[in-house]
This record gives sequence, C-alpha cells and structure tokens, in this order.
Amino acid sequence: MNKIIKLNVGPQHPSTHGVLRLITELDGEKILSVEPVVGYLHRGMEKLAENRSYLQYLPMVDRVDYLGSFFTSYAYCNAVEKLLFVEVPKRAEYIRMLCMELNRIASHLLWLGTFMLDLGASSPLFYCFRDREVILSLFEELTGQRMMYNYFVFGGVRHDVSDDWLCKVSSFIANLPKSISDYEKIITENPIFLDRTLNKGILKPQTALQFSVTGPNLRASGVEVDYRKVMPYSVYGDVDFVISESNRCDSYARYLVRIQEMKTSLDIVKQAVLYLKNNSDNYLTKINSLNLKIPEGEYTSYVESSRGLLNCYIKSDGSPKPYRVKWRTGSYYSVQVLPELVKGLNYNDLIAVFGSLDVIMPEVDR
Amino acid sequence: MIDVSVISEKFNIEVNETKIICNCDIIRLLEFLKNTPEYNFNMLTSIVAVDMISGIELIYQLYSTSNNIILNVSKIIENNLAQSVVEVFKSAYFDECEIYDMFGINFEGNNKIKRLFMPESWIGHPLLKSYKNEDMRLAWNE
Amino acid sequence: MNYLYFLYIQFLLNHNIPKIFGDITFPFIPFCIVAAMIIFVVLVLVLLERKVLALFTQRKGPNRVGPWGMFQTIADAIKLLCKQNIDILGSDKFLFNIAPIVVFVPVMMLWGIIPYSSEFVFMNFSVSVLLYISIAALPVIGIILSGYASNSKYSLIGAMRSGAQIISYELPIMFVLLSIVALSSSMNLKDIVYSQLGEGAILCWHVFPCIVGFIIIFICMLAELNRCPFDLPEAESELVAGYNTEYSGMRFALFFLAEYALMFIMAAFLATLFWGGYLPITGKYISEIFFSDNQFLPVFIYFEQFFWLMIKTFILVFLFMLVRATLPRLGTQSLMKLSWYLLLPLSMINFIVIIIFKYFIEGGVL
Amino acid sequence: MFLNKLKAIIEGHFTVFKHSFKKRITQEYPEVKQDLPENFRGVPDWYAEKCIACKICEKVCPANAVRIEKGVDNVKFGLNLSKCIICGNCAYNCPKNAIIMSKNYETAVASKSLLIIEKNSKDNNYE
Repeated sequence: MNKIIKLNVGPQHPSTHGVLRLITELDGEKILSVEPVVGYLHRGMEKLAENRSYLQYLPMVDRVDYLGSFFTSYAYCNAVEKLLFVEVPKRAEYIRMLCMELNRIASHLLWLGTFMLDLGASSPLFYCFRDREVILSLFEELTGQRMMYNYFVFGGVRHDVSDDWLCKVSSFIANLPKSISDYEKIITENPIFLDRTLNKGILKPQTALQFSVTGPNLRASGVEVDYRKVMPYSVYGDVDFVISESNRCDSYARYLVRIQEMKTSLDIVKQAVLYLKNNSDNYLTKINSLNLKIPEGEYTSYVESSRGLLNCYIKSDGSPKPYRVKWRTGSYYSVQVLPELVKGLNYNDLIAVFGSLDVIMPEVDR
Repeated sequence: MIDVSVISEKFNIEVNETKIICNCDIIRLLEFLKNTPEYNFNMLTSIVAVDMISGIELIYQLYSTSNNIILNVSKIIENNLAQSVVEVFKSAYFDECEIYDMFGINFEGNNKIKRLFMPESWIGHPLLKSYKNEDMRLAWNE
Repeated sequence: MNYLYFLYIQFLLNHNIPKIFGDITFPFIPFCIVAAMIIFVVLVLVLLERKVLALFTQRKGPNRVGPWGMFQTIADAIKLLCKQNIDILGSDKFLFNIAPIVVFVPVMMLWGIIPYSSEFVFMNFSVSVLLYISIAALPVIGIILSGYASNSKYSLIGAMRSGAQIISYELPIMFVLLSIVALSSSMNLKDIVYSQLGEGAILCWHVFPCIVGFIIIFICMLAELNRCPFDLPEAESELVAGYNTEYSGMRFALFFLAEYALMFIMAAFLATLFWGGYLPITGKYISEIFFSDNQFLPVFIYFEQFFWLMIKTFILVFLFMLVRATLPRLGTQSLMKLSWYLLLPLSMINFIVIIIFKYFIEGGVL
Repeated sequence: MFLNKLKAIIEGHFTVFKHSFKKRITQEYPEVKQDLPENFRGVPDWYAEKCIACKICEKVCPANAVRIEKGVDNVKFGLNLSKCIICGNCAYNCPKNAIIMSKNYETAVASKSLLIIEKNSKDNNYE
C-alpha cells in the first residue's frame, strides 16, 4: 500500500491568500515535497499596457498589488518620469513617501492579522483590521478611494494634502505604537507562537539570494538590503531611519522584522509630516499627460515595497503606448522559495511558514 | 556603474549606456559575474523579455548585495532557443517558465519547463507582438 | 429524582392510572428535559460564543435577527435543517450517515449524569465519574468514522489528529480524576459535591487543594473538546474544516450540536468536580433567607442549586472562549509533547501530593 | 523559564480581555453610513450643459467604459458600469468639469442591463 498522500492545497483553500495551488506530498503529516502552481489570478497586466496609452494604464497599476497600491503606482510613475527627464517637486516626493510608508504599515498590519489567523489566533486579525481601517480612511480622504488610489500622476501627485489631513495623520501615528505594543503582548512572547515559528522555515542567506528573495524576508535572513537605503529613490535619502534586520532566518525573525519595520515607517511618516507642515511648494510639475509621448528608451525603477523589491521595467519606442512593461514583484520569488523552506516539516507548519512569507497572489500572477 | 573593460576583454560584449550586450555564452558570463569577488553579482532580480520583432531580447537584471551595484545583461534570442541559467541562479526557474509561456522561448537545460500563468491548452504566446487571440468565447475579446 | 418521581406517581394515581404505567413511562421525562435543555443551551451557547468573541474584538456580534440578535442561532438552525444533505461520491454511505449520530448520542448521555441539583440527577450511579469519562471518550469514534467515510484527505488527516489527540489527553484527565476521587472518597458525583460542603464555603472546594490538577484538566478538556488552541482536527486554516469538511445540512448540524453540548457539559463536569457543583458560592442558599417559612422551600432550593451550577458553568465557558480568542493553534508535535512530557508527569505528581495531603491533613485516605 | 511562559500567556489573555471594555468599532452599514470625504470617488456623473464633446474622457478611460456621441444638436453620453473601474481619469482630465465623480457607491442592481447608463443632452433627465 502506498503510504504517501498527495494533497491538493488550493486553489480554493482558506489560507492560500488568494488562489494558490500547492501540490503537496505527505507521509503522514510530514511534508515530502511541495510544488506551487500559480496563474489562477492572471490578469495580463503586461499585455494590457501594450494596448493602452501611458495615462490609461495609470489606474491599472494599482491593481498589480492591491495591498500596496502606492508602491506599484510610484514605480510606474517613477519610470515614466525618468524616461521623460521630468523633475518632481520635493513636496510631491514627500507626499509620495508619506503615502508609501502609511501603505507599508497597512500592508504589514494585514499580513500580521492573516498570519495570526493562519496560526489559529482569531483576535489579532480584528485588531489589525481596526488599525488598518484608520489608514484606509485617511487614504480615502486624501485620494478618494480606499484601495485603488490613482493618486500619483506623472510629475507629482494629483492634489495637495491639507493641513487638516496631516493633523489626522499625526494623531494616528501617535496612537499606533500603543496598538503595536498590544500585539506584541499577545503574540511575541506567547510560547505557542514561539513553538510554531522558532526554527521553522529556515531561509539561509545563500538560499535567499539564490532564489532572489527580497524585502523583509531577506532582511530576516541577515542580509541587510533595503532599497530605500542602498539606492535611495524619492526623498528617502533625506530622512533618517534604521534598517530592521535579524539573522535568525526563521519565521519568527520575519515576524520581528515586520513589526520593527512598522515602527521604522512610523518614524519616516513623522519626519514627512513635519516637512510637509513647515514647507510649502508646488506639488506637481505640469506635463501634458493627455498626449504623452515618451522618447525612445528603457528604464527600470527600483522600489522597496512591503513584500520586497518592486521593479517596473518600461521600454518605449516613441509611440503613445508603452512598448513593453514588465513587473518584478517580491511575492513572485517568495512563492518559488517555499518548497525549500518546508521540506521535512509538518503539514501545519506549511501554512505557518507560507503565512510568514507574506505572499499575495495578485502580485504573483499579475 | 562598474568598469566593464575587464569583462569586454574576456568576453565578446558591447556596452550600451544602460546595459551590456552579450554575444557569447550567457551561462559563462553570469558565472563569471557571480563568482568574481569585485563584482559579486549574487542576485538575479529578474529576467525581462522584450519582443523585438526580429528576435527576442532577454535582459538579465543582476544585483550585488555586497557592492550595491546593478547590471543589466542583454542577450538577443533569434531562434526561440535560449540557454537556461537555472544552474547559476535558481530564481530563474519561474522567470524562464513565464518567458516560455508568454514568448514561446524554449530554455535548454531547464527540464521542468511549463506554462506558468496560462492554461496548458492555451494556443499561442500572449506577449508576442504578433499574437492575436481569436477565441471569441473570452469576454474581454469583444 | 425521587421528588419528581413522587410527584409523577401522585399525579397518575389521582387520575386512576396504575403505578406500573408510571414506572415504565417515567424515564421519558428526564429524557425530554435533557433533550430540550440541549437544544436550548446550544442555541444560547452559539450566540454567546459569537457575542463574547465580538466583545473581545471590539465588534458588536450578531444583532440583526431579533432583539440583541437573539434569534440569530435559531435562524441558523432552521437554515441548516433546510439544507440539502449531500452524498459524497466514493464515500462509505452507511458510516458517513451514522458518524454524526455516533458523535451526538454519547454527548446526550453525558447530560444525564451531571447532578444539576440535589434533586435533578437523572442517572445516579455509584461510579458516575468512571461512567462519565468512558462515555466522554466515545465521540472520537464517530469523528474517526466521519474522517474515514468522507473520502476526503482533509477529513482523514483531521480524524487521525483527533484520534491521537484524545488518546494522549485522556491519561492526564484520569490521574486528575483519581486525585479528586481520593479527595472525596467517592466516585459518585453527588457525593463528590457533598464532600465539598463545609464551614469554609468556597474554601472547601476541591480546586484549592488540587489547583494544579484543575489547570491540567482544564487544558485537557480543551483538547478533548477540539477547541482552540487544540483545534487541530478541525483547523480551519489547514484542513478547511477537518473531519466535517464534507458534511452539510442536518448531519453537520449534529456535529455542531454535539460540539457545543459537549463543551457545556464538560464545563458543568469541571464545576461539579472542582467548584463545588451546585453548592452556592455565598455559602448559604439565598432562598433560605427569603422563603424560610414557605412550604415549597425545597423546590426553591433545588432551582437555586441549578442556578448556581449554571453560573459556575458559564464562567468556565467564558474562560474557554477567552482562551479561544487569544491563543494560536499548537503544532502537531508539541501537542503530543505537552501531554506526554508535561501534563502526564505533572498529573501523576499531583495525584501523589493529593494522597499525601489527604493522609496527613484529613487523616486517612478513605 | 516556565514562569515566563505562564506570564506571557496570562498577559496575552489579559490584553485580549482588556479590549472588551473599549469602544465598539462595528458600523451598521445600511442604517449608518460612513461620512464620505470631499473628494470621494463614486460613480461618474455627467453634466450635459457643460459638455463640449471633446471626447477626452473616451480617450483616457482605461476600460473603454465611457462613450460620447455627438449628434447634430445634442450630445449622447454612455457609461457601462460593468466595465467602469471608477478610477476617476475621466473626471480629472475633463477640461470643463462635465464629468464629476459622484458620492454614489452603491451600484448593485438586479440586472446587468441596468448597469449601462445612457444620457442625452436633449432629454432633461439630468439634474
């Protein structure tokens, strides 16, 4: 009799964060192999670009990663601006940075909630959503919608931020550390949580680099690469922040790094709010984006999104439509490294390790 | 930007302003770039494929975590057959599957190549400029 | 029970019906009482659980159907009853159908054993503790049957986990029960309650000499109930719904009913063993103060005893819910480790300590 | 070691329990609606008297959801809400502010055909 169970986890499964299919081979509860199958959420983001003008494609880039719309939006705008040789006003860059960092907090909060749900704790999910809701309301007030913002435009942002809004942001960042310390009280020291995450899913730095894993997952493996620091885009060069890093390499390290990163983001937001309150400037360099024609060339923008390195490659042939747009996202490579991490672990560690990698499927399938 | 004269002596390459164009064995070049300490390109961030009508251009985007430099290596494929770099960078597996799926390039040395996003029964390779979908059942094809 | 029996026979004799008829039909009365109570208590419990979990997560919980959302569970029950019973392709039809009943019937039997007050003991045996623990282990057979018969791998894994879990958590329960039996020198639940009666009111409860045993049995009960953090057999994020993945309609409702009925009766059992059962927390019956010269004083006291037991039970149920809201799920291996390495030795030591306590403080083991 | 673990568990339970005294955050949606911010993006609204039929909205729409037809003495406006992604491009790029993002976000209808909105500047069915 064959002892090996072949289990199809997904595409419809409560904890595959979308529609991922994992073909798992189990011996009892022990995992022998895992094979990720992706593509159930493929929307043809790259083909869509080729049939649309630059401005028409702008709202669509928000959909590449629905939890980090500002990152994708920034990557696309940045590439277009670099191809056009347009200077973006400093105020606009600060607003963009502020939005991106708030977005990073929102994204990490959602990750924390769903990760804890994967581990079986239900309350943190609601607390995280409560705090994330505040951020989304702030975004709604600023941009008009909660998730699909369409706020960054070529040359700046769509409209200026109001002082009232900035006050709301500062009151939010004054409150968030209390919530974070609440999460830490529930989670960080909890022996069951430690048991599920310590030394589970060890991602060695060499493996991480081989598989091109980036972002918090890479930093949890002890490689200190943060594109905000090493290749400062936007105005990240002007603000002070520390890179959160841990060399434990396991799921617990990934948790610690993300919690630390939320605090770092708060610092950056604080500085951005301070700048925006004290300096007034133009928020938009006017370009004729209606009949935008980009000179021939190609550019790749490097953005540190909440799930790793986000590249937007644009090749232009001088026509109003982009010749080729290519998205490189963090989750895409995190999914690929999953089989390496869970070999030999138990079946319920598969879910815990997968949850700790912070994968969302729209970003993988695009 | 790095000094590429050493590489251009060793390999037969041209240097563009944003990328170096490789006319030689891509595996040897990548291995050289990866293992030489002064470059140490230990991460292949992604492989971009562009349909140039005459052929397909593959851009290998390399990053060195220790030296903090990026390098784009370009290779033009003309007969739909490329060399797989999975041996050098394991992360290339998904990329190559995607390029096979979208551009129809076969990768020599990648044994487990399959369609990544589109169903196995899909006809054609969507990101080619010559691709035309005639399946009228699809709602978006109106 | 004697009082109820007496009333019934009196009632029949008044209507000129022979006593033999009363003897035969009398068992139906406790049965009906238990059946009605199960339905009522489960409906309340499900609502309560949802409300309490909402309370912990700053939500309102169900509040649409009826005042305070009171009819929500009734609506859910009606919905479940109306749903189609889906027959799974390739399932073992007979076992598949009988499994929910195998789970539900022992739970119902358990309800008869608990002494709700000094009068309402439906099944009063001299070895009720032994009977209780043997019946409480029966539902797992139904769970294993359901997992085997469902022809689904998720169900199978869930059933396997449940089997392993029950086996390893029965043993510590046994040892703790032994120490309780030693403390009260009886296996009859009513006698156990009486042995907690004394001058010190609350201080005479078994929970004080046997606090370690109480904690152990509380943890083990959680495991036996398949509740968080031991909900591995029905781990939502891993096994979809575990052993009842393939069940629908009435069959699922039976599983659901059994789960909550078991939870309630386990809490009542714990309250009986450790918290003085139906004895009043105040040390003196409140009815004795208000109705001291009423001829129905015994009746009032019976109902007051029932009320005290309910209060204790609901406090324990509340604790179950608090644990569920906070803790993540244990891993499969640490689940076993916790039982075999920690709880079992601890319960043995506890047993020895209790025997010594009993011998020296109370003079003699019997 | 063991006590630390116990302390962490008890602290966690206490933190969760503490939340039961905080303010409820549930919003009972159909009865209580959220205050919408000033520049909220809902379904696009068309104002015929301002429209000059320049067709920029058609050009910038990423989903081909807007259609403007210029007749002899009237302008026809068509919007397919099943395609519209409410990105606001049409409103932001309209030179005369003839399209404005309304505050209406409840777009559920019984039939798909009701999602196609058609307006004519001749009929005064607009406000």
